[in-house]
Formats: sequence, C-alpha cells, structure tokens
Amino acid sequence: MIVELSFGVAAAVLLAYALVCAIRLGIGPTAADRAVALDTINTLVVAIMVLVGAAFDLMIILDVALVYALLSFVGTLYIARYLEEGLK
Amino acid sequence: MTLWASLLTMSLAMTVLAGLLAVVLRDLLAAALALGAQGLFLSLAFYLLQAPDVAIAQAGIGAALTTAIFLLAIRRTRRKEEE
Amino acid sequence: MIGNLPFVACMVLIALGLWTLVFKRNLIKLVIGIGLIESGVNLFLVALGYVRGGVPPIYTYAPAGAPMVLPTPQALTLTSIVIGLATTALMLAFAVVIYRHKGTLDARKIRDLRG
Amino acid sequence: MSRWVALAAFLLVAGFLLFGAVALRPFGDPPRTEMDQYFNRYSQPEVAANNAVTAIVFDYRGYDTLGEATVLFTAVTGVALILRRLRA
Amino acid sequence: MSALIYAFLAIGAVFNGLGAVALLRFPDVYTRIHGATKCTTFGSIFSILAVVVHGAVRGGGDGIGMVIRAALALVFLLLTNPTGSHALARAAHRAGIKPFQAVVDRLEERK
Amino acid sequence: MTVVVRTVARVLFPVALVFGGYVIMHGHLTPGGGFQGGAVAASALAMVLVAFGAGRLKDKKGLLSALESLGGTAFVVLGFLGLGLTYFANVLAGSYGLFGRPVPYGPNPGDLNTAGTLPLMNWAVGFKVLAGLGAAVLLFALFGGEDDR
Amino acid sequence: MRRVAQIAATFALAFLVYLVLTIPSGPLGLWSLDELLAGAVISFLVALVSYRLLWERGGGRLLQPWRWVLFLVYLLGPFFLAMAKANLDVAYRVITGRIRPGIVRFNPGLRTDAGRTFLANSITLTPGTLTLEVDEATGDFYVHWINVRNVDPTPEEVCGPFPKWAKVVAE
Amino acid sequence: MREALTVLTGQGYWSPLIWAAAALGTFLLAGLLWWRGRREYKRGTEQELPFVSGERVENPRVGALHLYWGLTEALRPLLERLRGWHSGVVNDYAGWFVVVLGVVLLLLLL
Amino acid sequence: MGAHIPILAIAVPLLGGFATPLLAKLHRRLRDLWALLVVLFVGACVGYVAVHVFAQGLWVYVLGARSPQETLAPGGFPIRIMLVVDGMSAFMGIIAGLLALVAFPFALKFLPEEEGKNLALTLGLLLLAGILGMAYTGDLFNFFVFLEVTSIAACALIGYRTWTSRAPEAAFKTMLLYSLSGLLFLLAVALLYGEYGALNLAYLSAQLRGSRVDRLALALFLGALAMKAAAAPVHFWAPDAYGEAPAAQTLLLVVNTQVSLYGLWRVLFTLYGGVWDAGLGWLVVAMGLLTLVVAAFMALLQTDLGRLVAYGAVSQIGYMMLGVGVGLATLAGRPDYGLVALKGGVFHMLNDALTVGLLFLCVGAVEWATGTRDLRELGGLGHGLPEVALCFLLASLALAGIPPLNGFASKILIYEGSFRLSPILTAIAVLASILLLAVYARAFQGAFLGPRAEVPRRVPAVFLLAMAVLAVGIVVLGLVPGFFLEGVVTPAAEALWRGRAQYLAAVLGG
Repeated sequence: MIVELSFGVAAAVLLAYALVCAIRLGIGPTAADRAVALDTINTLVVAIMVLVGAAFDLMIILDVALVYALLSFVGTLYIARYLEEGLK
Repeated sequence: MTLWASLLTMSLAMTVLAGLLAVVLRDLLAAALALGAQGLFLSLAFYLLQAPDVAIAQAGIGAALTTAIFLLAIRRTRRKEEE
Repeated sequence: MIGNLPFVACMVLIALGLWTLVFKRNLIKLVIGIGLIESGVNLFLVALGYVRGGVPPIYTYAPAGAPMVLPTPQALTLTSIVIGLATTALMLAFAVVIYRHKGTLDARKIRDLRG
Repeated sequence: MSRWVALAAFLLVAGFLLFGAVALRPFGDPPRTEMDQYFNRYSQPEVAANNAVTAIVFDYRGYDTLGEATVLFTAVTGVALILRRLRA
Repeated sequence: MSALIYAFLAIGAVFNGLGAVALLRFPDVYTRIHGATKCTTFGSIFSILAVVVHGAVRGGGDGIGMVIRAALALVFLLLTNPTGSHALARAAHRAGIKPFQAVVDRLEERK
Repeated sequence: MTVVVRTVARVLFPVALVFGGYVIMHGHLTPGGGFQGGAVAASALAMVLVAFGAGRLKDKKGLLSALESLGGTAFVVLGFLGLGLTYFANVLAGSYGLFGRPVPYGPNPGDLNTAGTLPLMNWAVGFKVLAGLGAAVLLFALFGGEDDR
Repeated sequence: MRRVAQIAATFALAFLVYLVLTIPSGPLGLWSLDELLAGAVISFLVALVSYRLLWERGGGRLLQPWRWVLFLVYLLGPFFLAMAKANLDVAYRVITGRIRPGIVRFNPGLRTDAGRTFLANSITLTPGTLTLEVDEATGDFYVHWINVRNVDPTPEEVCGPFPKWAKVVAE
Repeated sequence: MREALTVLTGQGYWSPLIWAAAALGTFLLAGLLWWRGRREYKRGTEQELPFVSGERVENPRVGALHLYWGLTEALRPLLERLRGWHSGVVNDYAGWFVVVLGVVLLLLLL
Repeated sequence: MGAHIPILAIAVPLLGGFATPLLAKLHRRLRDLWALLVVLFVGACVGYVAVHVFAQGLWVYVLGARSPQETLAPGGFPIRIMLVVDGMSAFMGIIAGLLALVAFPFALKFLPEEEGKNLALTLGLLLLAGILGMAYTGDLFNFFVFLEVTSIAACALIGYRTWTSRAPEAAFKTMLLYSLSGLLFLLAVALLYGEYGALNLAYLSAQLRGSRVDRLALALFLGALAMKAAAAPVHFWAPDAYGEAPAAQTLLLVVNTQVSLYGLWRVLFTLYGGVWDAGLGWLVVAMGLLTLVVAAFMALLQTDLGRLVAYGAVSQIGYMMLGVGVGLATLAGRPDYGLVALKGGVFHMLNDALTVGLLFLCVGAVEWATGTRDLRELGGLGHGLPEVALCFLLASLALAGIPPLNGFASKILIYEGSFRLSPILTAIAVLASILLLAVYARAFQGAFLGPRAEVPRRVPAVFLLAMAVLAVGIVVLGLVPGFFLEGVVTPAAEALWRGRAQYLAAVLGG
C-alpha cells in the first residue's frame, strides 16, 4: 500500500508544479509563452493521470491518460498553427 | 484519503484559476488557451472523482476540439478584445 | 474533510461565467463565459455522483466489494459535454459571420436590432 | 440598465448559488441512491454490460442519447447552414 | 523493487520541478521551451517508468494492463512532445518573437 | 506545418483512429464509448486538417455529412429494433446471438461479445460523432477561404 | 499490387496497435477470438482510410521490423544518455542562468522525411538544442542552441552521432 | 349545439352567434352605405383624391408611422425608457436575466 | 403499432431529419415529398394521441423496458425514461402538429432553392421533433435535452439569412440567452437530483419537501423557462428572433416558445404542485402583465412589419401567463374562477398559435411579394394582394380580441377570471388589448391601404392555401368556441388544475 501512497504523493508534487506552470500561463508576456506553459501542463497532467491511476490501482482508467497524451498534441498543433499566422 | 482530497482540491483550485484567467485575459488567443487549460484541469478533476468516461470525453472534446474550434474562430475574427 | 468544496468550486465557475456574460463585451468572450458555466454545471453533476471511497462503475477489473460511484450523473454529464460543444460551435459560427458583416466583435457595436 | 443594478443582481445571484452549494447535502455522501444502486446492481444482469455508465447511456437512458445525437447533428447542420457558401 | 520505484519517482519529481522552474526563470520563449520540454519529458518518462515497474511487479491482468498502457503513454509522449514544442518554437519565430540576446540568428537571415 | 509535424501526423493518424476504434469497441467494458471514441477519431481528423491544411480534406465534406446522417439514421433505426417491446428495448442482450452473451454479476475480465445492441449503438454514435465533429472543424477551417463568395 | 501491399502494411501497424492495447484479454495466447476479429475489422477499416496518407512520402518504410529493433537500441543507448545529459545541462543553466543562445544552421545530409523527423525530434530532446525549422528543399536544419560555441557548426558539434543513427534507422 | 356555440365564463355566457349576427347586420349597413355612394363615384375625377382639409398635396398618403403621433408624443418618457431597455446589447439582456433571477430568488428564498 | 404512437411522433421526425440530407443528395422532389410525409405522419400521430388521451386519460410509455415490471424498480421508483402524455401535453402536441402542417408546405415554396434549403428543412424537422419531445416527456433531464435540441435548431433557423447582418446578430443573441437558460435549467435538475437521486418528474414531485435547495431549483427553473418563453423582462431576444427568421420557420419558433411555456406550467403545477406557494402565481401574473404592456408599447414604436408582429406575438405570451397565473394564484382555495382563467390561458395558446402564425405568414407573403418589410416603404398592397390583406386583417382583429373571432373567446375567459381576482389586472389587460388593436390598425393601414402599389412578384397558391387553413381555423374557433373549449381545452386545463394526483398515480402506480 505504501507504494500506492508514494504514487499519490508524486502526483500531488507534479500537480504543484502544474500550478507553477499555470503562473506562466497567467503572466506570460506573449501568447507563445502561454502556449508553452499549456504544453508543459499537458505533459505533467499525462504523468499525473498515470500516477493517479497506479495509486488507485485501477488499470482501466489509464485509458484516459492515453487519450490525453494523444489529443493534447492536436491542441498544441492548432495553437502553433494559428500562433504562426500571428493572427491580427 | 486526505491525499486524494488535496489532489482534488488542487485540481479544483486550478480549474477555477484557469477559468478566471480565461475571463480576465484581454488577448482572446490567451483566453482560449486558458479555457483549454481549464478543460484540462476539469478533466483531471473528473478523473479524480472516479469518472473516467467523462474524463475521456472532456479530454477529447475540451483539449483538442474546443481549442481547435475556438482558434479557428479567432483566426477568422479579431484577436484582441477591444475595450 | 473538504466539506462541500467541490460544489463551491462549481458555483464559483458558474458565477465567473455569469460575470463574463454580464460585464464582458466581446462576443467570443461571451462564448467563453458560456463554456465556463457549462463546465461548472458538468463538474457539479459529477461531484454529485461521487461516493466516498468509490471506484468507477465499471466491473471489468474492478476490485471486488468496493463501493461504486453513482453512474447516472456521469451519463448525464457525457450528454451535457457533447451538448456544450455543439452550442459552442454554433455560437462561434455566428460570431464569425457577424464579424464578417460588421468587422467588429464588440457587443456594444452590434446592435442593429434594438428598440 | 445601470451597471450597478447588474452588479448588485449578480452578487445576489452568486451569493444564492454559493448558499445553495453549502446548503446541499454533504459531498461524497449522497442520501438517496436507490436509482443508482439499481443501475450498479442490475446493469450487468439486465444489459450484460460491465460498464454501468455505458449501460445507462445506451440502454436505460438511450432516449437521452438519441436526443444528444440529435443535438450534435443539429449543431453541425446549423454550422453548415451558417457557414455555407452564399448565393452569388 | 520498490526502491527502484521510489528512485524513479524521485527523479521524475526532481526533473519535472526543474522544468517548471525553467519555465518561470528563463528569459524568452525558446529557452523556456528548452527547459520545459526537455525536463518535463524526461521527468514524466521516469514517473511513468515507475508505474511500468510497479505494474510489472504487481503482475496479473491488472499489472500487465498497467504496463501496456503506461508504456504506450510513454511512446506517445516521446513522439508528440518534441514535435509539439518544435511546432510551437517555429510558430513563435514566425510570429516574430526574437530570441533573447541571440548571438546569431540564421533563420532570420534566410528571409 | 513542417515536415516533422507532417511525418508524425502521418504515423499518428492510423494509431489515433485505431485507438478511437478501440475506445468505441470496448465501450461496454472499459471507460469510453461512442462519444469518446468518436471524439478521439475526430481529433485525428482535426490533426490531419491542421498538419496538411484544410485543402487536403476539402472534398471530404460531402462524405462526412453523409456519414453523419447515416450514423444518426442507424441509431434511430437501432431504436426501432426494440419496437416489438418498446422503443430502445435491448432485444439482443442475453440472447446468445450477436453480442448476446449474458454476464454474471460482479467483477469479471470482460468479454466483447456481450451487451446486445449497445456495441452497435456505440458504433453508430461513434461514426456520427466522428463525422459530425470532423465536419464542424472542417467547415470552420474552410469558411472564409479564397473559394468563398 | 503495390497498393495492396501498402494497405497490408498499414493494416499490420494498426492491428499491432490494437493487439497491444488489448493484451490481457483472453485464452488465445494473450487475446480472445472476439478481440482478434474486432481488431482485424477495425484495423482493416483504418488501413483503408489512412494508407494513402501514411505511404505518401515513403513514410511507410518505417514499418520495417529491423528498423524498430535498431530504434529500440538507439532509444535505450545513445539517446537516453544524451537526454540525461541534456537534462543535467538544463538544470545547470536553470540554476546559474548562464546562457548564450542563438539560432544556427547546419546540414546533416538527410533526404527522407522520416530521417529528418527522427533527427529533429532527437535534437529537440537532447542537449541545449531545439529544432526551429527544417528546410524541405535543401535539408537545412535551423536549430536554437542555448549555448552557441560556434556560429557555423558542423552537425557533429550540435548533435553528436545522431545524424548517423538517423541515416541507419530511418533511411 | 348550444354548448358548442357558447362559452360559459362562470358568471355568464357568451355566444358568438349573436355577435356574428350583429356584425353581419353592421356589415350589411355599411355595404348599403357604400353601395349608395358608389353610384355617384366616378373614376378619374377629383373624387379619387383624398380630402386633406381642402388642400391639394403631392403625396396624399398618411404615413403609418405618424398615425398615433399624439399618443406617442404624450407617452414619450415612458416609451423612451422602454426603448432604452431594448438596447440591443446582449450583455444587457443577460444582465436582465440575472436581475430577474435575483428577484425570483429573493422572493422565493426569503 | 398503436401502442407506440407517442414515441413514433418523436422518432419519425428525427429519422426524417437525419435522412433528409441523404435524400436531398438523391433528388430534390424526393426530399420535399419525404418532409411532407413525415409532417403528415406526425400530424396523424399527435391527433391520435390527443384523441386517445382525451378519451382515456394519461398515456404512459416507458422507453426501453423489456417487460412491464421493468417499468418501476422494486422500490417503486422509475428507472427508465418515460413519456407521460396528459391532456396538456396532448394539447401542445396538437398545436405543434397543426402549425407544422401549415409551415412545411409554406417553407417548401418559401425558401429559395439553394444549398441551405436541405439544411433548413432538416432543422425544421428536428425542431418539430424537439418540440414534441419536450411536450411528451416525463423526465426532467430528457426535457433538458430536447430543450437544447429546440434551442440549437431554432437558432440555426434564425440565422438562416446569413447574407444579411441582422440575422446572425439575432441568432447569436438568441443562442446566448437560450444556452444560458438551458444551462441553468440543467443546474436546477442537478440540484434536484442531488437532493432526491431521481430524475423522473412524477417521482420528484412526490418527494419534494420544499426545502431551500428545492426553492433555489424552482427559481432557476422559473428564470430559465421564462427566458425561453419570452416573458417580460427577459423577452428581448424574441422580437429579434421572430423578426429575422424566415417566415415559415417563425411558426415553429412560436410553438417553441409555447412549449417552453408549457414546460413552465409543468414545473409549476405538476413538479412543484405539492409545495407550491400562492405568491408564485402572483409572480407569474406580474410577469404576464409586464409582458403585455411592454410588448404592446414597443409594438407601437416599430417601423418594421416583422418586428411589429413579433412584439404583438410577445404580448400574447403575457395573456397566457396572466390566465394561467391567475389559475395558479387561486389554486389553493380552488375557486372556480381560477379554473376559468386557466382555461382562458390555455385556450389562448391555441388561438395565439393560429393568429400569430397567420400574421407571420402574411408578413412572409408580403416580403415574398415586395422584398421588403419596412412600413415606411410599404403601402397600397391591398390592391395587389387582397387575400393577404384579408388574412392580415382577420388575424389582427382576432389578436386584438374583437368579438366574433377566436381571440375574444379566450380573452373573455381570462378577463372574467382575473376580474374576480383583482379588477386592476383586467383593466390593464383590456388596455393592452386596445393598444394592440391600434398597433395592428396602424400596420394594416401602413402596409395594405393607400394608393395602389406595384406588386413585383405573385404570391403562389401554396401560400394562400396555408394562410386559408389558419384563417378558417380562426373563424371556426371564434364561431364555435364552446366545441373546442369542451373537447380540447378543458381536458388540458384540468390536467394542470387538478391533474397532479392523477399524473403521479399514473406514473408511480397506486
């Protein structure tokens, strides 16, 4: 059980890091900075989901992390694509 | 149990925080990004509330498609909010 | 433990969305406000379904004997999420067309229909 | 309408919503769960689906799902209608 | 085996933290991408590896499923993260953000 | 987008589609179902859209809308299937036929061949959501292009 | 004929992914018959939809199995080492704040899309470098280098042995 | 038949047939008058022009907008206030909704 | 098949909507024929349902149950979605079917043949299905889903004329407010679910205790549905939407508004019937009066014919709210005048559908013929379009409550009932009626009287046929009101008035 608990603690630590990244999301002077922060948060959240899944000891809910790992990429691509146009 | 509660509290707090950012940021692109982050943390909150079905739906729809549609719409309009 | 904090968080999200709707002037911002209310309501539904110490209501590989969280709100939330996306898409389509006609997204300038 | 009236009304509504959140039954401890217990108990024998949520979405409340599919279809039709190519 | 898991978790936590700090401390977008992408990818790899090890140790249908899913998540991360940050960096450059105190900018010269 | 993004998208596209198919197919066993899987697959379409430009999928608009209509029609018709009893009755569950194997109560490893009409409905909704969301993103991307008006 | 082969290869990839996803499912080895059938149908549909995209610029060659073995070797060997080094490097720079950034250009001489992608992703994940742009016509790489040691570097200076690996694994 | 034709209102009843008969009578009377005047009406003469205080005006039509000029003028403050409510700004509409919600909440919960 | 009629009335238009784009790919005529067939089928279904319900009482249809005992779980709580058709629902179904039967042939001719026509027909069918779904359902969440179906379909139809700048504007505003109201409705449903763990309307109604959370939910229901039904301080979207939608689709929008009003009645009378509060009735009455007066005065200021008619339509909502609100306010003592007013309010829904529908069709015909709706440019159309002028006159007289027409028959009931409650209400209502008469006289004078004007385009026979159907309805309802009052309106009104116990008994058994 102590292993599961350690997974939970690690997830909590990563979530705190995500909070730090959210600061960059808030202050980031350019939209690109914010996008980078979002990308970082995405990675962190995938890790958190995997860790929490292990902490719950439920294998099936790791599917969510898989979906997220795949789909956050799409979101990032869209952001990059329309950041690049500079918009108006 | 308390660990779970602190995880949930943090993810909820960040959901609200990202929502606040989505409201206050004047740059619409940034606001859309903040909305994406909000959906992401919401998905995490669903995950922690033992709702993996909803979390997958929120991840798929909130992370990729909503962001995509918002960005496509912002591309066709004006990026800065005029005041 | 954490009391009704999740419910409070949902209501704060809803209030944020209402604030956006009342005080923000940009049409896309208004759509974001609707999205916030939407996510607040979804979170509220899912939080209503949580049972302390519960596992997801899926029997495949579920630990035997554990209490399961309530499945109905999750089903409702699924429906609600898709409805929210549909609403958002339609409203953004309107915003795009309005911008095409008027060249602005300021709600105070989009008022041909008044009186 | 004056900004202040709107502000006051908004504060009022927000206060009532928060009050509702606090006055609601405690989190994690639903008082009335007959319907959900039924679903959790009988979705396997009746519907033969391990996932109770899917059993609800497509069987017990399949009609809602029909409505939801209709909403999506309607919205996509609406988007196609709004963003259609216009007459010359 | 649990020592290995703890070590992996600790490494993951440290590097993810570095990534977060880098995101805050570095002066411009490109350096932030450097810090954030590399460190969080590396850290997440270790965090997920811990889960993989845990699943392998645990065994049974659940354990194998956990290993498979965590490993797949790892593969997706390795595939998508550098691509995503590459796309973001390129977009930032195209959007006209100058690198901070750059000694040379060949890409700008190309245009 | 650059060659890097495009190549990764090329590889990820079938993977994401298969993953969406997996999520739809296992809707009655693991988290997921028609909506989630459809959303994943639609995101795969959106990825192709953004990596290769909207022009790549331009001629697929009619196909997507037809697919969406078909999915919706299939869903309604599957509802009619139960009309001997009531609308939406799950007549296939427990019949030992297609998807008809009964399931005992309690945790079990799960078997694809269960749940009656549910997998079929999952597929109908999955195609519908895939086509619908894909069409919505595509319409947004195509609107206001040089070919408009 | 060529098309059939392409579809078959795509089908193999898709089916592999599906099989991996459904590993602990039943009596037939690791899988049950239902899973195999459903996976075959899904993979076939996916292959029909996506083979053209996958093979369009020779990307399908990535499906050859020996490349995968090489890729694994690469991943666990040089790449992992470089990545660890990269992270220590970034840690150092985060703490000290000592950076000398710049965008440099070099040409590793890779010709295929796959090879370029491979190299670009490797570069992005390893010491102090970040791919900004790949010129499709010339094969030039534009790389943001956090610690510029040479304004006009050779490929080895920037990314060590990676181009060679890229040639072996992906071309 | 009688039930079908009447509306019982609790206090009394109302039968549209009587009204219909009365209306028919009125129409007949009006038709009679119209028909009497018709004989003296000649096309293409001065009779076709409307009578505007004996003046000859170019466009003799009274615009529909000015039909109740006096009334609208008298009620101007009220009408201006009403028009101001329909400002066309969607935020105001949402704000009205919030106001209504607040009032209803106050009435119901206090 | 007879047992499945209520669900077929909803499922068939859905199927029609899904299949219409496919059929349109095959052939244009086939699509038109298909749409007409679906609408005819729906009309037959709602007629059958109404006859059945009026003769034999409530009709409960459980979806997805494999055997009758699966209807209710052992504890006596309903687990599946059910359709519960009582008199009021059947009445709403009749209105929807009637207007759809008129609107679709009109729309087939009215909408220009272009890319958007397929989609508009699809949306029309889906809107019809959503309206019937709202009217027939006995489940709160299901009500929400169909509320959203109608919201989205209605707004997409409002935005049909994307080549003008006004239509997307109206559609955006409407959509924003609709989705806000939908979300708050969902919040209220969630609150009730959190308290009682159920979604079935009858079960919740039996369980409600009137706690503070219940009242919060009630307030949210009231606000959300009042918004969707265009009651006074939140009616702002309605004139925009009615004015800008294509005329044929406006008919469906009118039904959409009415069915939201029906939802409000359902919530107030059935769901909260056990814990209700007389003040609530007064609140509804106050909103109704405000709607009446504000809309009538605003109509006085309009220069756009469509918008003017739209404000007139909004003011009719006030009459319905007044009538039913008086009934609600007197529900406790159950004096008979409360029922009279309630009957009047319910009857007025039917009359409003006919008359406002006819007015919008007239506006559509005028726009078709001349290409404009601006009263400053119109005039003298009575010479070229005598039939349209006659219909407009008839409808506006009926709407203003001139005696031998149907508007008066319902208004006198409302007047009688409200007079016994408080004469001031009646006085205000009569004044508003007079104001409306003045407004419509002005509109008639502006558009149809005056020197002969050129009519560039002939009005097709289908238009005239559709208008004639509604006009005949107006006259017949005016001349033999008692027939409809006894046959159709009284069962509907009594379903609200005393029907709660029967409703609960029919669903929950015993």
